[in-house]
Amino acid sequence: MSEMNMVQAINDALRLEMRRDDRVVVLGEDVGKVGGVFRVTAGLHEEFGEDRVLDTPLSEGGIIGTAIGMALYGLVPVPEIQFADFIFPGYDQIVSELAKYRYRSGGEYSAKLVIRTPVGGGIRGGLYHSQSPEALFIHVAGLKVVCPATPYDAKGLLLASIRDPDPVLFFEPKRVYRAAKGEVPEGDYTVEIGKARIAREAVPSGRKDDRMVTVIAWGAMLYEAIAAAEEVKKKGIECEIIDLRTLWPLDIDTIVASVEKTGRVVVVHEAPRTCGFGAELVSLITERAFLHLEAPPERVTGFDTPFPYTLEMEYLPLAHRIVPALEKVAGF
Amino acid sequence: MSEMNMVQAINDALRLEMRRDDRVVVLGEDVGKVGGVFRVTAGLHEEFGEDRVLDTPLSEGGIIGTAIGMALYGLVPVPEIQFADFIFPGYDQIVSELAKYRYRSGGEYSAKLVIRTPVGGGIRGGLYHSQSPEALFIHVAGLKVVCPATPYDAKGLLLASIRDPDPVLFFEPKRVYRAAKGEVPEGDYTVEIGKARIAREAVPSGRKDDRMVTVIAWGAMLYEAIAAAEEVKKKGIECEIIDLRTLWPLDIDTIVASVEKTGRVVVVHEAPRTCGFGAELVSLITERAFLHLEAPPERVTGFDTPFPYTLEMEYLPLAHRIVPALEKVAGF
Amino acid sequence: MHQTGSRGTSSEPDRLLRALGDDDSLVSGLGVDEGTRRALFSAMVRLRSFDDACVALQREGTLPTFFSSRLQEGVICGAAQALADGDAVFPTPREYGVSLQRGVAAEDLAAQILGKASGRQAPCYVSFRSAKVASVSGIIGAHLPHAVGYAWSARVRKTSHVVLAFLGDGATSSGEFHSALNFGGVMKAPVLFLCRNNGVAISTPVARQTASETLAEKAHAYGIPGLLVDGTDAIAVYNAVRTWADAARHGGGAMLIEARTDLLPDRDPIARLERHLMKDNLLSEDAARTIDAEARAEALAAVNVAKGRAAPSRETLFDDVFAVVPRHLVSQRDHA
Amino acid sequence: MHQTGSRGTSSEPDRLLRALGDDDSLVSGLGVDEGTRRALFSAMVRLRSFDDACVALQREGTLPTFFSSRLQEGVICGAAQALADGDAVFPTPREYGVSLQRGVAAEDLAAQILGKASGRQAPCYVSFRSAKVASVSGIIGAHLPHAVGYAWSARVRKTSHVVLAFLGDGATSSGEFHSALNFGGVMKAPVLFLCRNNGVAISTPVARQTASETLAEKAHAYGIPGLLVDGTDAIAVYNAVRTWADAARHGGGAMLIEARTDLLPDRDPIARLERHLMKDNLLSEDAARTIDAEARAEALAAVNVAKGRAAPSRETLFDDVFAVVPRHLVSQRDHA
Ligand SMILES: Cc1ncc(C[n+]2csc(CCOP(=O)(O)OP(=O)(O)O)c2C)c(N)n1
Ligand SMILES: Cc1ncc(C[n+]2csc(CCOP(=O)(O)OP(=O)(O)O)c2C)c(N)n1
Ligand SMILES: [Mg+2]
Ligand SMILES: [Mg+2]
Repeated sequence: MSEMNMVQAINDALRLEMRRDDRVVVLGEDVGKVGGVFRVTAGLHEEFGEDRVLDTPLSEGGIIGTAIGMALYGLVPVPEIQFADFIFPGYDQIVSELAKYRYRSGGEYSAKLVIRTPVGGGIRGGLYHSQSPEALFIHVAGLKVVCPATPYDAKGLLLASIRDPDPVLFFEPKRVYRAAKGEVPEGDYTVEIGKARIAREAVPSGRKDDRMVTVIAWGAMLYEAIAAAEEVKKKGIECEIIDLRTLWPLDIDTIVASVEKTGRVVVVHEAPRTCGFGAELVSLITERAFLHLEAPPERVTGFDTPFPYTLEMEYLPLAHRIVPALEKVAGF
Repeated sequence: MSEMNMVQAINDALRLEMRRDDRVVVLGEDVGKVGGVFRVTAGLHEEFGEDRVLDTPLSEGGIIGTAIGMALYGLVPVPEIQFADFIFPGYDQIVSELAKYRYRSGGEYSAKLVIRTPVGGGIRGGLYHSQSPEALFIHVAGLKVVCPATPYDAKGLLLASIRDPDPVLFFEPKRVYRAAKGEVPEGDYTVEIGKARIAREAVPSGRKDDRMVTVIAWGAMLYEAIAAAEEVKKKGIECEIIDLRTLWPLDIDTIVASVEKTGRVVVVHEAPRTCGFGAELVSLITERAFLHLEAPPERVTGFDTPFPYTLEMEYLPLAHRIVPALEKVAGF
Repeated sequence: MHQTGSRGTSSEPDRLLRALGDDDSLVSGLGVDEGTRRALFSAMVRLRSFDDACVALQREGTLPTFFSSRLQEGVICGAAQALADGDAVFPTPREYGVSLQRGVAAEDLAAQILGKASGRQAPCYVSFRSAKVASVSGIIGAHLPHAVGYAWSARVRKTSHVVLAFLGDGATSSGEFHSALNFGGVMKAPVLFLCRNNGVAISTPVARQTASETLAEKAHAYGIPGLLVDGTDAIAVYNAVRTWADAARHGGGAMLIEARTDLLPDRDPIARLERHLMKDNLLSEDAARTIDAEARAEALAAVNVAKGRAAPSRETLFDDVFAVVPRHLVSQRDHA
Repeated sequence: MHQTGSRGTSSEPDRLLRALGDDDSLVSGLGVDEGTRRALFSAMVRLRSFDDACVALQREGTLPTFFSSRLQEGVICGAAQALADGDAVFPTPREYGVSLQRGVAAEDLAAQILGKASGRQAPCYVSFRSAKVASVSGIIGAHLPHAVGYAWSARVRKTSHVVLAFLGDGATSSGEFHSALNFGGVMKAPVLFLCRNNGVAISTPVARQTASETLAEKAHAYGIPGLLVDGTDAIAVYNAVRTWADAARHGGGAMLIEARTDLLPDRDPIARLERHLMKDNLLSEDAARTIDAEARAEALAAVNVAKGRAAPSRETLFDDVFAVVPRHLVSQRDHA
């Protein structure tokens, strides 16, 4: 065990897996000698050489497309997209090729790779360095989508993602790249894909006017949910916080069990509200736990605007915006 | 008035608007001399010449990107993407450029254009000639999304879309391109963007065991919803069918009014279920009409798989799949 | 054989590589053995017969669409003949038939085309892992970077395998063409981009596709060699691909070949090779008739066998989205 | 002036167009008037001063990021100087300063950079409609097809306006570079793609960006001319752009210019032009000092004025998504 931040934990996972499995290769813009703009791949080029760690030309379609070819050969590429905002020139390769390769070939081929990319706001990055595009990938059948909130989960989930037989989008919450610190085992371990984590358990006080709320969050917003929960605790609102960790396939059982217990739900995400993953969560909860719901589920999300620059702290679903939603569902 | 099919109605709208407004230009793969693979632009090249109707190289990013430049100049381009499945190589231009141009430039610029593209299955087209990608555009702030179901609406909505100040994605349900026929006025008229249409009104019989259901559909699936409604009528289930026509911005008032009347909802769409537009509709209805809901809203959608070839009639949410959902919500 | 370096073609865009002269005899100095020439002929006839059978299926409405390879056999078969077993091919729908030459049984090909295998893809979007033929995409150009990644992997894994990627003239406009050739050049990948220039993409002539004089010269933009070859001359294609492959197996890199199939008035590659073989006494009229008859019989039998196969059942809709059918798909499969 | 045709460059990739000789005097035959040379110098000094002021803002933490145009002024100012008023410019973030030369007040530029205008974009992603400077995208290469569409429109609308699009060496790898140059060639659009080759994209050297020997020769792939120019020689850039623009106004089409800014040991375009002007007695030490002092004063004043402007209020978050704020955004604005 040693304390690591999330950048270190991901770097550790990559190094460990590249040592263990020589099919694993890393590629992307500036991932080589300089170790990536966030230093997540630092030292890998030095240790594994340029046949395992490739600086590529500036083309996300080329990066993902080439990685698919490597995967078809039998390697296990872990391409990096410098910011998730830059993934769209490679979107066709992901949704038309990567996601569909196994299906369209009748299972003859599969293209196993893990796309790593930093997501989210709060770093003064503006429109093109802040977005959270998860819903645009969850809607596309054939992709798994992961987003850790802690260094422990980041390492364990990345190792699990690389070993998983399916393509994985691995979203890294860059706002807490360095801020999220924690104990991380030094050796090999995995965190199961598709399993959520109860980050905070709701303990009923037993008082008659006590209200419980399930809060669903992931990535950097987990910490905002926790802050909001502390805040409303004073007002007799007890939160159970679910850190999804894997967005798809979803751990619906953990969610439904919690909602059956609390009867109230708030979903938090940075992406715009409309057609965001929150909509799917609300729909699934309504379908599966309708008769347990004491109030309509609330969504606290980014607004339906592009991601702004100076006003990002108004845009993001931070604690100050989660608190009123908790009060609203608790008071319904 | 004359009877037209949808292809003719769209062609009529384009011709009318190109005559009226010389800023309107049409561009895309094979839209010129041959008039498009579905013949929607037939005759336009002949009438307006090659400075108004352009056959382009095979690059959707180039088509949309070039159209954005024309729009910045002050023209009103109406690019065609041959099948919606081919829109993804141009996805970055749509979500990163088109949708954000006005916002990022602080309102200095706007890129007004209408992207026309055929969507949907049922034509034995398989994986890459059948998809319905609406949710991937509705999630992106800055775009309007339209999908007519009738020739009348196709012409009126296309004219409204071209005259609207914002970028519009105009999805044409190719399965009913020729099958949908109807009276279409010969001259100029518009159908307002953002207004749904009650395609079938639910008339309560007054019987005690009578159940009413709101069915939300659009495009080719409207006809399946109508067929399903006829089917369940025999069993005492009375459907109110809303043809959305404009998917975004949504006519939530019409939906909520209907749900307040019926208490039950079924949403139908061809796209995969997870994170489809149905999820947003269910969430909005749950948020706005929670206390009126007699049953959890049901979604009847394409499955969470790529679009298949031989089994497309199993995949699509046709009447035979809508009927059980109607029975389920009616019997909840 | 005239092969341009990374900047030769553009100064001689009219230098079209040919093996067969106007008089149907081999241009001197091109020693292609008899067996190869005969094999090429048989392969082309076999493909043509299969293609004809499929076109008939389309006419009768059994197939909703079909990408005929008629008149493109010189490129397809010439190139396939030049490869070794472990080499991989990344085709477009129009080279669906390349698998025949790589050992796939005609009935298995017909089964995929008729939707009797997985039934997931429209006709011609086939896949044959056993033959190292990649899965065909519906997105023009999208497969090209895959070929690069695959070829690079074969190189770093220290094999001598090379990769052949087909594309049409229209595909040269796609963004992925650019990425693929650029990555191929930078990564020195043993990949051949073989562009069948039939002069048109659906209705769009090459002159509206690009303003460059040839497609071959686009290679220069990527620091790789470009070559223009007569695509109706199967031996010329074979030679060009073979020469490239021999070099690529031993450290050579990416290359772009433009094979024109729309140029000569006499555009039928089968008729041309037939005249050549007869002239060289490598083929008699009788033998030609037999080859043709056998090929037609094989194609019809294949189609019949495939037609008789069972169509995939509804349950299979949910397979192969992921390696293991996940719970949400189990529930969609079982409860919808 | 040596200008290559659609196939000249590749055979002479080392022909670097220069106006200033090693001895700092104008190569004979290049008649660039005194006023233009002086204006170029002032423009570069002004941009450098503004840039320095912004770099200081970045150092103090006021700006989270900044794309410095230091040492790139020869390309930026040389090109801008060669345009006419109605011409349009499509820049990358690193040419944020082109607006200064096109009449935008330094304080308005500073206000956008400091987030005091709409506050929607990070520093350098500016827009000035009044100056016909397009909105800068965060997606490398994405603006290039816009420039083509705009230029084509200017042509079919029968104006004589032309369009200048800037890009970096890294951007040549983007798919949209390919689309834009290809569309530009086919549509014969009066658009100039001016590539600042500073040798690197973040950390990636040009040699890993592409295997082509020069970037200029990529033009051939699109049937348009390519030209290599010394980007630290503002007069050479001015000449090249001016020559192209004169032709483009009268029916000429697209072109690619590669301006190298990393090549010569003496890479400061301002120092070079200063030496030249002094040598030609067009600039005294005193005058140079005054120009510099005025530019620095202007930059500092601009930054101060901009700092003092009000930041956009929360309500503005919801403007400009659509032409009219739609109901769902009204409700997000008023109830969240
Ligand atoms: C991205 C994309 N855009 C459009 C299409 C539709 N389409 C299918 S084939 C074709 C023309 C291809 O022409 P070419 O590459 O020359 O091949 P050919 O059919 O002539 O062999 C087009 C435009 C597509 N499949 N993918
Ligand atoms: C599509 C995309 N991918 C990656 C980036 C991140 N990025 C920003 S600047 C840059 C390098 C650009 O290099 P170049 O084009 O040479 O311009 P320079 O900065 O050298 O002037 C990169 C990779 C981006 N903005 N957009
Ligand atoms: Mg073609
Ligand atoms: Mg650079």
